[in-house]
Amino acid sequence: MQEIVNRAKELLADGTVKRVLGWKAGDLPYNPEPAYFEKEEDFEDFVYNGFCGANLSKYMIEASKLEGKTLVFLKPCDTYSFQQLLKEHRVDRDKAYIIGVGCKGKLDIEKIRGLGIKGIESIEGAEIEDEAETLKIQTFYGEKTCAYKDAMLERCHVCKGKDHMIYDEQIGESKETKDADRFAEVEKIEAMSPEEKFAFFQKELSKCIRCNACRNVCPACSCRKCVFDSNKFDSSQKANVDSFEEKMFHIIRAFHVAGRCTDCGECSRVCPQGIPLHLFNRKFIKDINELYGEYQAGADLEERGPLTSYQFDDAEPGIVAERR
Amino acid sequence: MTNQKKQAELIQEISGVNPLKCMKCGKCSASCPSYNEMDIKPHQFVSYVINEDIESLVKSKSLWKCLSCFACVQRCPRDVKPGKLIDAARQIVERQKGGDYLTADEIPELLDPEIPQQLLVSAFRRYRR
Amino acid sequence: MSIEAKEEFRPKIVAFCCNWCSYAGADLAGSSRLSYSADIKIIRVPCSCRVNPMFILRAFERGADGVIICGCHPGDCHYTSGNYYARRRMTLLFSMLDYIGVESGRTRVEWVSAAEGVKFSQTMHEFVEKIQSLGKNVRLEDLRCRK
Amino acid sequence: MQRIGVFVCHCGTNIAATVDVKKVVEMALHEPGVVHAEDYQYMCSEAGQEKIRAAIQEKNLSGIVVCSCSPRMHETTFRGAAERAGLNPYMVEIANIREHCSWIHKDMEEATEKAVILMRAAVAKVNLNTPLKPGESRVTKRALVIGGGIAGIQTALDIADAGYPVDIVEKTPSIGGRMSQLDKTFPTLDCSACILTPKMVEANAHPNINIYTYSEVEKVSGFVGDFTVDIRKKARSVDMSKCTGCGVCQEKCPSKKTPSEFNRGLNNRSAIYTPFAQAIPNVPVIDREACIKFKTGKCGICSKVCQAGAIDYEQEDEIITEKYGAIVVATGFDMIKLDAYDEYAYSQSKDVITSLELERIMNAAGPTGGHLERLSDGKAPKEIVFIQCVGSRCADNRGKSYCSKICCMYTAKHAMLIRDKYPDVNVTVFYIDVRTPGKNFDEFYRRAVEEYGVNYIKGQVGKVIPKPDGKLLVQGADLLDNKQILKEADMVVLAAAIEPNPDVRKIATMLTASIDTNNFLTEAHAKLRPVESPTAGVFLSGVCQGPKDIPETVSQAGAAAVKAIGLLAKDKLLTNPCTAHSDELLCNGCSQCANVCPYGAITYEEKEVNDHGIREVRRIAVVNDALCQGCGACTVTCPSGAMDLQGFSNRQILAEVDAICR
Repeated sequence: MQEIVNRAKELLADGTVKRVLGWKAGDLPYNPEPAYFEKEEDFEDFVYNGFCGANLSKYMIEASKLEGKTLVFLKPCDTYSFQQLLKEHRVDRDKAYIIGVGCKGKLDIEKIRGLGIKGIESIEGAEIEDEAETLKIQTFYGEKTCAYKDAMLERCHVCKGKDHMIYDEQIGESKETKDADRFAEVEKIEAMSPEEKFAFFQKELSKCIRCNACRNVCPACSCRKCVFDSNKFDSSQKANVDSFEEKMFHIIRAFHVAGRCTDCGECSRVCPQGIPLHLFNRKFIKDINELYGEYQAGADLEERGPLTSYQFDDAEPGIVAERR
Repeated sequence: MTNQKKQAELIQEISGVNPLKCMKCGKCSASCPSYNEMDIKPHQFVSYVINEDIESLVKSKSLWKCLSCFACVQRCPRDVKPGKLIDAARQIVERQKGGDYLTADEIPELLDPEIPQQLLVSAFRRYRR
Repeated sequence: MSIEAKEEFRPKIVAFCCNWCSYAGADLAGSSRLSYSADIKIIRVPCSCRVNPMFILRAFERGADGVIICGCHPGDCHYTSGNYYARRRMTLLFSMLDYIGVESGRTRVEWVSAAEGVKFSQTMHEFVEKIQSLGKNVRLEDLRCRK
Repeated sequence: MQRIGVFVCHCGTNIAATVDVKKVVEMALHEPGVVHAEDYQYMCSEAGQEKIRAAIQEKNLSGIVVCSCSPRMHETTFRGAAERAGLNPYMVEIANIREHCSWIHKDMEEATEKAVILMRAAVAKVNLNTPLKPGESRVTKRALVIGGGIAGIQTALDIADAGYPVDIVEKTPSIGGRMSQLDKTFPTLDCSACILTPKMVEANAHPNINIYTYSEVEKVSGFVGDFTVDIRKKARSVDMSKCTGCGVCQEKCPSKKTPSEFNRGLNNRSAIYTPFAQAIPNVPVIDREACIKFKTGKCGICSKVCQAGAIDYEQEDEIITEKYGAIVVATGFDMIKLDAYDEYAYSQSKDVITSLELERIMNAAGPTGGHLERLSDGKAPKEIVFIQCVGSRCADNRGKSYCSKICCMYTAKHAMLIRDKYPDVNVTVFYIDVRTPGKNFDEFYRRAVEEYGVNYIKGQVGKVIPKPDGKLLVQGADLLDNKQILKEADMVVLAAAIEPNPDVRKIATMLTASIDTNNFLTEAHAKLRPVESPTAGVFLSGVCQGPKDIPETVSQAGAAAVKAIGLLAKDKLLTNPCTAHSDELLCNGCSQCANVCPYGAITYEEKEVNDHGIREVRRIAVVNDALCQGCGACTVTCPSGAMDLQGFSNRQILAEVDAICR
């Protein structure tokens, strides 16, 4: 982490960048938050550890409007989002100085809690320099340990790889953390009967409180004004009355980001209700890969997205019924 | 499903070839070094598979005359690969015979260091069940 | 058994037809007096690519039991490529609806040319039968909008 | 709130027999916004239209719904009636209660119920209609033809004859194109130059035609009726106004080692050259890459020998900017490269040639003076083999998936010409299928077999093996006799596939004209609009649209010219007002809409917007009304809903959905 801080200070001092976009420590040991750093003293709060899951790409939309360059730290998976935004002209490459930072898998506090570890005071082993395989957690009830792997975010188990898609310089090593099949969960649902599927999603989605955290954090969901907030479809946001409303919201949201979603997993990470929202996006990604060929949003700047291109012999919509 | 039909489908599955893509240009037969030895000619393989007459194909001389040089595979303008079809037919025969001549464990002992690794691997790949 | 259950089920079906092929195909079905169920109501759109997933979800929300989209055959689009985009969009949307447990028979895409009055009538006939067999759309209906 | 009138037509008994029209009228009056409703025997009649006019004026209606036959039938009629009454024609909606209701249902109750729902949907829609006005744009009465082959020449001549000025832009130093390289043409065997040269001369002399040779289109902006085009006139190094075309410079030029493009590299040309003797304009260019003066600064012989003083080493590229109302693309084709077809030994033996090379060899002005001889040793061949479909009809990535269309016929021509001139030469053609649809085409092919004794063998050749003695061993198969053939040949001619000129991709991008995976330009409709590009004002002529022979090319060239003339004859263009519009406060500028627009109607502008007090410059999608055809593909691609389609807006369609599901 010190190397990152030193380099950031250097770039601030020599005027290469006007500000730094990174993470600062939160009030608890496990909730760092995205923040700007403009002066050397600001860096006291700077952190980069296992809990810095937040994808900073989306903040670059606003940062692109500011004067001067912004230094932004991007993990390998974040760079896909940045590149996708670049493709859509939402961020300005000339306004960004990208330092690709290493990542050895990010942690999910809910997973730790799920292991029955409560009353957390401090956590050791989440620092990025450690090659620690286990986390040492001080709690009110004494010291607990858990394997780093068991505390990782779902998305890190299906990691896209160690390579940064776009950067000005790189600091730190990354680790391959993929140990699961990206589409296993989707396949499980696909195998269910219609009744089971409906029950599953009704249960999950009934938890939705329409707080819009998923929408606000999503780098693809970056419309100036969401259709659910405008009068263009008579669909202005309102309190949910029944289960269909969230379904509509989440289906349309997933549809609007289909072909653009990099599968960064931020939606599921931030959902306060723990809804596995990535299951919607991944269903579309799986269908796209199977029907129109492998496609990874944000992996390049040129290729047309799967929903803005076509082949003469694409599958017919009837394939949905046939596949069942 | 008749046995013949099943075998025709199996041939397509093993070879990964869609015989319907053939436009009957005959470049395979023109390229074949064993042409004169064959009773069923390379360009005819396709119609035997389409007509599900696998029995004749399997009984033909051609089955064992094909050298697997794959000149036809390389030159076929329609990606039909007659060489792969006949190879698949051979595999069906081998599979029907059943019984492994060798198991994988026995190989190391018999291994002649002169045999190229690739040959072994491809042989296993081809004749595994 | 309630009284409602004895009533014959009359599904509500929305058909989006592109102006150049399918709407004309429906006109031909009409002028050829090829009857199909009155449960089908057609909305004219310039092209199948004009159909927004929002329209389909809204129809279900408001109590439609089935939605069918008709456009020109691939390769024949008046706007050259509209139906290709529609095809991808609808495939993905239908797949998603199926994924969340909506019966896949409630949605359909059919390519009907201006000359295919018979096909139009037959398709509508089949689709109504399918919806009849699936019964009322209870999964996706917004209860507030039911009369 | 709108003031809506509903007019229900009986259509004699066509509607009234199954739909209770009185009931529809009664129900209409309950609908929001409806202030007037009536029925009549025939709404489309004079009297019916008069009723509509009267109601609009008396009740001050702001929108009307006509419940009648299909809008495809009478929408224009009723729009006209509304307009005459002073109502905007786009405030009219039709509820189709005939084709979609009365004609297909027998039960009166059922049909009436449906008619009411269709009426409701139309009322709900018209409630959200807004008056629309067709835009107008002016037409520049000048056409541009890109490409100076037979397609481009014919199109230019036809447009020019109709009285409109035309510019031809040709990349090479002369017009003439592929046809000028041909020796004879099928199926009549007349000499290509004899029929082409007069056309070239005519184009050159035509007062309405202006030819830019050695020039390329560099930039295109604007839209139908009003294109602005930058043309780069490459430096010729010869003053066109002074040159007399005497040819002395070419004769004296010491640099004579550049392969001649015109003769397909079979012989060499000088650094200062005209591609061929009948070139138009008959003014040479200096190939600066080959010229000794440009390479070393020394030489200058051409300047010394030029009596007219036309040589100008200082000349620079010139950019000409011109406005056009219509653009015709006629970029033509080339033969595919045969590098991937090593089995035919094209790169190994000089005696394996393409059919276009054979054209040059057979031509009296060609590298061998028209004598059929082997390029390796100059000997007369006794045995010639033709191989068909080299790179055509290929499913692999070595060749092209399509049939090149012209090869069967030109091969029959070549075979016939050879047998005619050299009866002692044996000619064998290996074919997959012989495709001869066309007037007198099959007869032509049969003559090759029956009268000239050309030996046709069904079966593709597998391999051509050059032998040490200079002969070529052709290994083929006769599928009909079921035997393999080994044939010794002195010369092998490959019917290589044709492909669109590689430059066409660049041009298509500039014109936002769509292009298929084979680089052929896409037509607006495969059957009904085959010479128009989906991009308004752009027309297609010749092989750039798909493989064609000369007669087909010439007829398509004429058709493209007619379409262009039809456009240029107009003073103004009325544009369909049902176009897409982007809400600048909602637009993300993400470019997705432009990706799906088949017409290239969407561009992006950096525009200052005032979003509730926040002033900032944003990248905003802007739709060009003249180009937009109103398909709506962009509206669904737009995630924020910024893009909407006038006349079929999101809210209008949703209102219809709601009305139907009510």
